Amino acid sequence: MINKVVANADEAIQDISSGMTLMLGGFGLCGIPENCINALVNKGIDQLTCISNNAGVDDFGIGLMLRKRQVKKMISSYVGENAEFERQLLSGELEVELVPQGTLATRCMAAGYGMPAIFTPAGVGTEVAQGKEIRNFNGKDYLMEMAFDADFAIVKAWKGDTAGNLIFRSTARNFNPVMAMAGKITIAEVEHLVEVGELDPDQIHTPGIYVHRIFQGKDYEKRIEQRTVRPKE
Amino acid sequence: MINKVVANADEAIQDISSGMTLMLGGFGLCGIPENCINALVNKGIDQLTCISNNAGVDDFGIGLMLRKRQVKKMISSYVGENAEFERQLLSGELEVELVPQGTLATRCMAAGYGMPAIFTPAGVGTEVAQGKEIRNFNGKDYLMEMAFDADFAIVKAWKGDTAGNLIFRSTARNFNPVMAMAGKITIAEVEHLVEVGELDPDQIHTPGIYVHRIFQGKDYEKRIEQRTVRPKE
Amino acid sequence: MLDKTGIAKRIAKEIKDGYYVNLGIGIPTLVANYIPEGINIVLQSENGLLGMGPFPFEGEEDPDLINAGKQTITTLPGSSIFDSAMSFGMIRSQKVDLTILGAMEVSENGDIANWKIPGKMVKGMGGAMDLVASAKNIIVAMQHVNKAGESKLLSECSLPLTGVKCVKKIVTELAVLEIASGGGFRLLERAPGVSVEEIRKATTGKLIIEGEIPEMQI
Amino acid sequence: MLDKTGIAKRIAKEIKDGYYVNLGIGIPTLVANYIPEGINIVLQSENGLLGMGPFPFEGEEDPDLINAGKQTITTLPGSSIFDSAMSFGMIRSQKVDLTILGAMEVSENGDIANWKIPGKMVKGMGGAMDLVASAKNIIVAMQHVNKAGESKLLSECSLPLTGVKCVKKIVTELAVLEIASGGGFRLLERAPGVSVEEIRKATTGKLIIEGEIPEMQI
Repeated sequence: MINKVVANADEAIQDISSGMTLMLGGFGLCGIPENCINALVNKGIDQLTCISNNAGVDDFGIGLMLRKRQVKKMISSYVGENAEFERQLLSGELEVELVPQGTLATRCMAAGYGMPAIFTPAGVGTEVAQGKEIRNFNGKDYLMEMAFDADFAIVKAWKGDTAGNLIFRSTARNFNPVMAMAGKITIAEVEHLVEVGELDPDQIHTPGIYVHRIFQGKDYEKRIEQRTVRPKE
Repeated sequence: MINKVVANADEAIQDISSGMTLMLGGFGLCGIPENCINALVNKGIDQLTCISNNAGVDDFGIGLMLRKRQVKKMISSYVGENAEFERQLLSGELEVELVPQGTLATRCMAAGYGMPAIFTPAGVGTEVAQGKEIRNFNGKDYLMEMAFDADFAIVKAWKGDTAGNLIFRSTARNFNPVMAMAGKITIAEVEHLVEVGELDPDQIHTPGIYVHRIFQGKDYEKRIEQRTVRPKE
Repeated sequence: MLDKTGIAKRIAKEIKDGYYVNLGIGIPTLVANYIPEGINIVLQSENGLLGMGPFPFEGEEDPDLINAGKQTITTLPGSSIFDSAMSFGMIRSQKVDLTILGAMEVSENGDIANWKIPGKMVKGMGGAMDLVASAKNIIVAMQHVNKAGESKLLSECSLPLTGVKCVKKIVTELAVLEIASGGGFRLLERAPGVSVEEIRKATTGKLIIEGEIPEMQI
Repeated sequence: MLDKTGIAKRIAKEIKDGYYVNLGIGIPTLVANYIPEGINIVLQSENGLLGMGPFPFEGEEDPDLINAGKQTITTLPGSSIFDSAMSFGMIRSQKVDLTILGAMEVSENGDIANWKIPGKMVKGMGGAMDLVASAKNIIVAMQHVNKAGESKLLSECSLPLTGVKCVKKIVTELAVLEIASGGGFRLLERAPGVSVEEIRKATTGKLIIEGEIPEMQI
């Protein structure tokens, strides 16, 4: 097997530079690559385009990068819950491209599957359709949406092996597998890095061929955005 | 949960009728829905269009349906190792549409993912491209290929639960998950049918929403097409 | 006149045994609490879960297990997890039987606006555009009029659209209405104690009233 | 002149550490036996496996575990299994570094024909069209001439094409050649004991010979 292990987040992101396009996995704060985000903040590069379903909160996730003005443009489906984001957006410092969530996911998948474009009905008849080719199949209109082109994809998995195979846990899976397939270079941080042979080949969500660098992250906070509970009966 | 269990193959296929289009999972003889194929042979319907990567061998798999002249048209990527197939093809009794294997898989996936068409470079400049739209993206030509439209998809899994969730084993996975997503009605036969809660939600390959009927098959032969071994040292 | 719970209860009656259902944030989420006995349904959460269960018991929250509203939830026996591409794949291929969501405006031909108010901070459409463009059956749960007292059932939406010609039915605090095939809001039921006249006053778009309009049974 | 093993050994030298490789049926399959020490590669089998291992020991065959040639095989530590759509997804997105396959004909601009002979039973292209249309690096392993003694390296293919302008390199029993960027077979190496003249005689397409042509080192 091919060994994809790097020491830590700093090594993993060492050649990410200002102006690049990054995909960042996660949904809300669930399943985000915490270690790599912190390393990007420390590295201090800027003018980044970030493709991520959400933009974190003020003091966690991509919100940390926004606070340091590292992000030029966000490509997301939902960017609420972030006052600094709102401030930068309204002041014109930050550019935002809002993309329907399914379109966002499918444009990632298209990149990973070598499909230059996909057709989706999402956004037909809305401002999302502006400037896009519309095509009718079987009586229904679809937008042609292009595959993303990202320099790096940064994802977070639960377990991974030294060959880069990944297993995600619960709904922390979300965008991570489709982004893992889509980066020119894909970095995976995992909670548990194991030797090859320890993962069941049938249970691997992302085959190692898609992952170029892997490391075991540390100090995961895994913050909960909306703690909803019911009382014990 | 919604219960998808039927008693057996006969019940599962009861409303499949002559002239329909069926998808059948498997690669070679690996992971084919043996019980349903036998039930289709017994039912004796004909004029079927079968979408399946291969066409079985003379006395097993789809070959059994060919022997009873139940198949009007095969849509496959490779149809060797079948003398009866060859005879029917050369005599004009059987129609064959050869589709590149990746295109076949992706046209299934497109149906399951609600995408009416996909773009692939496979077949550009060959007779496969005849009559198809060619489109250039980023300097490379792609064919537009249409999603399949199948009345039934029939797949075989290793384990399944009463809600229709499926887990495949090893390379018997192959076309089964993409076809499971693609049928208007999807029938799954499994080696082991278990209660809901017995399968780990993270390890399910095909969510039950895609599966309309499930049953535990019996007497699996799982024939090996090319037994290759090495001597014990 | 119904309260939010009443709207949720009335919508719950639209759900049939064996349905896969996607519930939006707000009133739609409440619907899950009122599914009739003997009706088995599965809730789809578009962040990647089929078989959404109730909120966890205190102390049992799992940060890796949330719904599309980012709330901590649980799974159920028979649940399955998948990635975002497959999640919207099953939505686009209409495997989800029913989508219930809120709206700012609905037009008489079934257009819906629920994601953007010009001049205000736009948070994004999330999965709403995918859901409304794909679902075979969409029920809108909303107030009949906005806070300014203006009807939200219009001949044409004034706000930027989320989707076109997609809404099938609307349940408000005043009424149940369906989009007529030729356009228009066909009044199906009145909320308890609400008159047809009150509904007419609160509806700017074309209202179709045919025969006696029954009062809702909840 | 090389035998099949020789061709496989020579091709094995083209494989670099860290490569993901797809091997076609026939001579290409043999290549796996001659990967140099210290070179770690992963074999992709397009039916849905990364990390193809050797044939199983007798009695340990698993009918659920085969390669794209339908042979019983094994996995290795670090192997992964996936469905056919993902398999060709990774092929199309050029995650597979090298494809080695056989051919009936190759043209001097890199076209390849290897799936169909008019008038004979056509078994199908399997995954070959996907592989040749997508791979960033394709090496053809084949005999220089066919059984009738005719060259298989032509100015234009006479048989129906599998793919266009895709072959990068050809290894035959006589020579190693690459497709020159402007077209033509650039002769890189002679097989042991084979003269440039013999190669010239066996090659119908434009042969480019620049300088001294070294003998292969195997």
